[in-house]
Amino acid sequence: MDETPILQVRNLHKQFGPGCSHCTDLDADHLEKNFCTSCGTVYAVRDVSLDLYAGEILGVVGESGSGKSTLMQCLYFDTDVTAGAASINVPHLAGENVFGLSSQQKRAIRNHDFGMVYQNPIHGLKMDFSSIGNIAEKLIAAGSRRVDEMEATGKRLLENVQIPLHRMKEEPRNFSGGMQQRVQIAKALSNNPPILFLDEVTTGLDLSVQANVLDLIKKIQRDLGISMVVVSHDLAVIRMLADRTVVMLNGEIIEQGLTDQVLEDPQHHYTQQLVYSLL
Amino acid sequence: MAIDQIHDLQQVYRKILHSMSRPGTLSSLEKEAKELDYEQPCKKATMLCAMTLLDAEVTFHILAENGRLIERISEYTSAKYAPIEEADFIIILESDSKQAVSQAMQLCKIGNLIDPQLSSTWIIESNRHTETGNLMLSGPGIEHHAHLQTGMPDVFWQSRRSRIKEYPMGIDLIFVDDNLNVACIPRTTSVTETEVE
Amino acid sequence: MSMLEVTGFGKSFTIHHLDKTMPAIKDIHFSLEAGEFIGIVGKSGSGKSTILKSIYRTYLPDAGKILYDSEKYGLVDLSRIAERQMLYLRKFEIGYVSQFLNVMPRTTCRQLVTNTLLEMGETEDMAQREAEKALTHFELEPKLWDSYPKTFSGGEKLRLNIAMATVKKPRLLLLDEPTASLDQHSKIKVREIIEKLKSNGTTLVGIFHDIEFMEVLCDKVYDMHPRREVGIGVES
Amino acid sequence: MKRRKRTEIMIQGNECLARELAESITQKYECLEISAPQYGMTMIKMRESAKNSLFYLGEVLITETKVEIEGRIGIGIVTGMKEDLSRNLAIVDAAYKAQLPETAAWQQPLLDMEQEIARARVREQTQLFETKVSFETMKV
Amino acid sequence: MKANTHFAFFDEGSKKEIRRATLKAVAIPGYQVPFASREMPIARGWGTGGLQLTLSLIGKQDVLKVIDQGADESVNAVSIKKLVQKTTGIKVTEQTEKADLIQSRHRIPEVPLTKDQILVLQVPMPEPLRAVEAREYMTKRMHSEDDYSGVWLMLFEQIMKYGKTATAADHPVYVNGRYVMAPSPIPRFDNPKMHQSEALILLGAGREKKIYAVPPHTDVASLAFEDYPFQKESFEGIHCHLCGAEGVFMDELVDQETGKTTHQCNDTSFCMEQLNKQQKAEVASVYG
Amino acid sequence: MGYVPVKGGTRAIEASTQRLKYERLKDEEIVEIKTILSSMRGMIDQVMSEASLYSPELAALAIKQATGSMEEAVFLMRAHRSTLPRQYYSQTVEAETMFVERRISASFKDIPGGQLLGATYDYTHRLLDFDLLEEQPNSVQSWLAEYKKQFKNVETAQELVYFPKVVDYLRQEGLFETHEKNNAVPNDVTKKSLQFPSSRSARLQILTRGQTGAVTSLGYASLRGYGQVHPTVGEVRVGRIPIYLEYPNAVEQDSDDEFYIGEIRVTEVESFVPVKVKNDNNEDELDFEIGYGACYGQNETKAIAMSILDQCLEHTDVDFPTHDEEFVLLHIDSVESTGFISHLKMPHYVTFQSKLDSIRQVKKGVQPIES
Repeated sequence: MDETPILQVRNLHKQFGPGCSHCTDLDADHLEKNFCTSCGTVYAVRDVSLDLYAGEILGVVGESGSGKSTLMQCLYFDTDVTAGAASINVPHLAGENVFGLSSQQKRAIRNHDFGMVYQNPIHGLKMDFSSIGNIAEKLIAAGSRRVDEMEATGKRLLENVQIPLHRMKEEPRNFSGGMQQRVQIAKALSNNPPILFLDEVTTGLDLSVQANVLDLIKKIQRDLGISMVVVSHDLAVIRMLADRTVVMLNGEIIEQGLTDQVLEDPQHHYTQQLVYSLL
Repeated sequence: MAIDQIHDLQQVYRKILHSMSRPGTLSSLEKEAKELDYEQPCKKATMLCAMTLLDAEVTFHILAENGRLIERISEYTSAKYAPIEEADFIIILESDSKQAVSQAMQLCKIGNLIDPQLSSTWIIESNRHTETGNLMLSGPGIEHHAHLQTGMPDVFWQSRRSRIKEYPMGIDLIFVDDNLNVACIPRTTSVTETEVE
Repeated sequence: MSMLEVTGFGKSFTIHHLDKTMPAIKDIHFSLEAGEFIGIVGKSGSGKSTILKSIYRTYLPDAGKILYDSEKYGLVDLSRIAERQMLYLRKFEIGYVSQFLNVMPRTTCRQLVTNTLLEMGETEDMAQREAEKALTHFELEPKLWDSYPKTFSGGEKLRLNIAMATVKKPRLLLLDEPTASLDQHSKIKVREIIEKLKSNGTTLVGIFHDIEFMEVLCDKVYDMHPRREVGIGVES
Repeated sequence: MKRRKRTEIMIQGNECLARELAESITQKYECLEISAPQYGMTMIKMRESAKNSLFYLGEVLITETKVEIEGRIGIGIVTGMKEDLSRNLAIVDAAYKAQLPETAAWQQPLLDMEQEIARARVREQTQLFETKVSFETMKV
Repeated sequence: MKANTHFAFFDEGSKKEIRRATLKAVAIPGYQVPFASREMPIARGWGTGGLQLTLSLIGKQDVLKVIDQGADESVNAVSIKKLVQKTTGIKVTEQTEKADLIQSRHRIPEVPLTKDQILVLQVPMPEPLRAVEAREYMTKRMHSEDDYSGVWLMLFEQIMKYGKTATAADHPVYVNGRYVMAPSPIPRFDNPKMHQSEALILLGAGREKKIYAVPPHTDVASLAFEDYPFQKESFEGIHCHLCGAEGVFMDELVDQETGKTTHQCNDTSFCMEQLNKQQKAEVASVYG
Repeated sequence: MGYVPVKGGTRAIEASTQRLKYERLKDEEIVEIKTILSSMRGMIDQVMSEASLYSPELAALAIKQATGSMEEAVFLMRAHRSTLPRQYYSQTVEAETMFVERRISASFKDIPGGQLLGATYDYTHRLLDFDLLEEQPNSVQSWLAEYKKQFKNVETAQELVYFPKVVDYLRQEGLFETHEKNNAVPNDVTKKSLQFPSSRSARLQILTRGQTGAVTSLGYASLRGYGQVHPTVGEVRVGRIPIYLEYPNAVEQDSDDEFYIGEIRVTEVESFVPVKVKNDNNEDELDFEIGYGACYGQNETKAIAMSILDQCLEHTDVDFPTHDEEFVLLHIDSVESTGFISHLKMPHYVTFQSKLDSIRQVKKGVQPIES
């Protein structure tokens, strides 16, 4: 079976800082975790390659500081990569390393091909605009120019994430953190992006909301065939959502496999620790 | 009589502006060129454009190794000579080889997305252009479409296409000829070559 | 050609924090023809589950081969097949049922079964209809259909589990001690269900708690202790 | 005398000196005013002491004159609106450039004026020093 | 102590800089080209951007018209006219058809402009995204990435809140399908006049130091949703109490004695033309 | 026959201009330019600084014409700037060449060279001096004679003293980072509009020509807590610096061949600001940085405030308005802010009519989106 991934990432590398003679050879011996003690350079993501296939959910687990959020930011073009390539399997981008595109082209990809749910809703929402407006913003960016359609989509999604419709014209600023997160999810899903990034989306949500959100994510994947990368430190979330999972530590992928295999037969020392600590 | 730096150049500017606003439309500099009565190392229209647009705040590049022209333009305008990669204005003489022009086009400034105006403006000499011809133009400034004949080869237009690929980055062209006509093709103009009728 | 042929199969676990590698099983051989039911017996800790989980790739096998004659890809070694291919086979060809029900929270019983079908690409209508059929077939009362499985009894959960695994009509079904924690009444129900599967022509590898159960259901029994097949038609 | 020193003396000192020197030239030579005294600006480039980099402090108004004597062009530039001084400076400048014999005799008056300027400056500073705060312990 | 003023106030270097910026503005329709706005003898915010454009364009033969809020005789228009006249000696006119250059604040004349005319609009706030984002660095980025969802969102929010878009003057437009542009505070009534205009339209913001342009025959679309189409100010059933004209932008007047509201053409030169035409016709009918 | 436009605007403007002149002259008193020049030093300094044009004569003229309105005087000067050709750029002014008239440090009691108070209001009591109501030329003359007499017997030094900079001593001690001379050509915001992120040279230029009140207010805001810079004044100096020009078209650089063109008076300030920095081992360390302020004339408050804002903008941080370069740099120019505020006086009939229409439409057509 020759299946082309919808998103293919090769040798992604992201560092904060210039690097020095002690750390540029990337010999881990000189690094403390992913941090160079000499020059303070942080090697946030190191040589990460992964494939995301159409319609699947790829889980990324790791502790905080493992580089998983930075990886997401790189993929969503929130930050420039230091090195590496990524290609998206849609006709107009065939053969392009999307990291090398102009900011204008990246913006178009974000508008049409990507969705993102940030861990902190402040990054994904305009706090001073109405909730329905926030959803509309994403739809507008993707080219929608009909108010009635956007309103209908917005209402449906807000209902899905259990925001009472009588509050749809309120600004998320007035909402609790959980509600903000749900609005953000509704927003990210609104234009049915072929690829959706979810960064710790259920962290900090009430259990009952968490269940709904997970169900919603699954439903979206099932109904629309959206491919997703789900970053979480919560193994239960990964178990529920992800078909395949990669485990990150100190900026590197240390293990990957089918999610149940990673959880039940972890190979790497770190993964085992992680799994054993699961409540 | 020498050229009137204030009033003659104001006229030249208005004509360039008229042609830049209406790609493919010819404007004649015949009247102003009469005042430029002494011998120039380039076409008179080229010199008029340079005197109108260049000053000490900008740089220019001349493709040909033409020390005399460089000196003359510097003296007249106080503009500084710069390598092709940095030049604000690029002056192409009729004698320049097609290959060199194409190469230069790959090197010149096209601005960036934040500041697309930081791009090169080209002043290109050709022997004669007309408002009929093998180039079909369309885009802002053109009601339906316009035609133009510039004498530039296909490869020139191909090179241009590769540099205006991602709008708003691009280059803007001012064509001048022996008949003292000016025609402009800004980056927004789509140029297709048609069979000569 | 057998549907499944396990040869020289082995699996060990490395426990890093103990700095130890513990062999679980080694040198397993058995095969299974289409439509056959095979049971695996052995003492607790002898590695019965390990075999099933390795076939399903929940465990990574480290020795030998698990050859499976798939509809989609032809003959493949399940221990080495690409992850995406394994996911495909799990979705369309191989079902796995354990005594535990691990499903999305706050999703109704009916929806869970429907979702399984939707994921295979069935239409909403079709999926709903097939789901109801399956639930009826496995004798889950309609009044339970729209409640969450969290509230179910052990027998009900297991029947739902089997319904979810069988509704996609797998060619190969792996049953991992389904009856372990059931009361007598529920066990009888499950036995009836498995008999139904058998009569439908499903191919099956199962681990069952009680021998009696196994003897009634299985065409062959593989004994983990001497690591060989016992039972009908096989030398012991 | 080099330009830097003589312009310092003529601008800081009494304006009469520049006038006298210039007049001694205009009496004997034809002096062509190429560009009459006109106002313009000079941008002041300054070094800041935090990062040692350069910046523009602003412009200063200047008066500039250009004259031609014996085929040599002299330039007179001075801050402020000082047409006469600017013209006289230009004439003196041209005289030096043309190496007119009169310039030899200017050395002494210029040096005298320099002395006078220096004395006046020191005097001014002395007066300013009266406002200096003394932290020394006084003996009573 | 005297200063002789240059033709058109500026030294030639200043004109060249503005001219270069103008040409780039024409080449990139709707994009705000930064320029080193000169300090002018009229105040920032009082039309220095427009004035700088006019002075960089004007020649001895040009005939200039200046209007402010539709009126040639508005004090600010008079003030600008005086300055240009004083420094150039050119002719001014009130008749739109006779002008080569028209500098205007807040209106596009009612008489359609021609290809031989240039309209210069004064712009107080050139940045259509300013309401969405205060920082210039960010708005420049948004323009560069074709990221205009914020400005659309403003309209969407208005519809959510008021049931319709509530923009007044300066309703943003899309130019050549790429840049969102502030058309200067012209009423919505004038927005459609920019679309496929015969005349070149130049816009200058002196304080904010930006020049931008709409070349002739360029698409200019007022931002609007498909189901909430763009609407001009409505003067339905209203006519000018002086000349009787309909379908033009009106000023609203309240009669001090009767307290009644009457309307009058905002474009004073247009109104006068109408009156003169009527008078001519009258005279012709009486004596003809 | 026919309708002609009313010339109401033209006539009103002419009358208004006349009225303005009348207001200036109605009491039949004339203030001489030289009176302003010799007695209004503070105003002249402020006008020159905000106008970014050093010319006491023009400043005095502008003050007279503007009847003492600072914003008008600055405006007149700025507009006049646009009509003058920029002929030269000076040679780099190095502050050591200053003839110091006043120089103090708040950081050290006994600075090398000493604290020189010069002429300052700082220690005057701000009590109105009613004697000035009756000031007479002869009393002025006798005061001046008396003042000069006191120096009769004071011994005059032989040589002029140039004051070292306080910061240079501290640099020698290693308390401040030493920066190599950076001779990169500065940006000129009057030639190319300010771009963000801004360069240091553009920032300093904008700050030095900023409106005194605006620069002071923002500097104050930073001190009070809307910023993170709390400096100690290292040195304030006021004095005259000589200006030199390179000979045009000079073939080789020869400083003896330069033009001296005169002196200008400036105020210069270095503020010491403690900041946290990372050392080579990536540990936090406390260090001093310098905020720099300089402006035309004697404008000490403005120069100190500028030094605070300079430091603020060296450490951009949008959480504090005074550390936000756009907030600071785009709002402190006198001509821009006064112009835009005053433009609100202009008629806005059309925009108001448009707004009116919009509100009427909303009132008429508003329907609840949800029932």
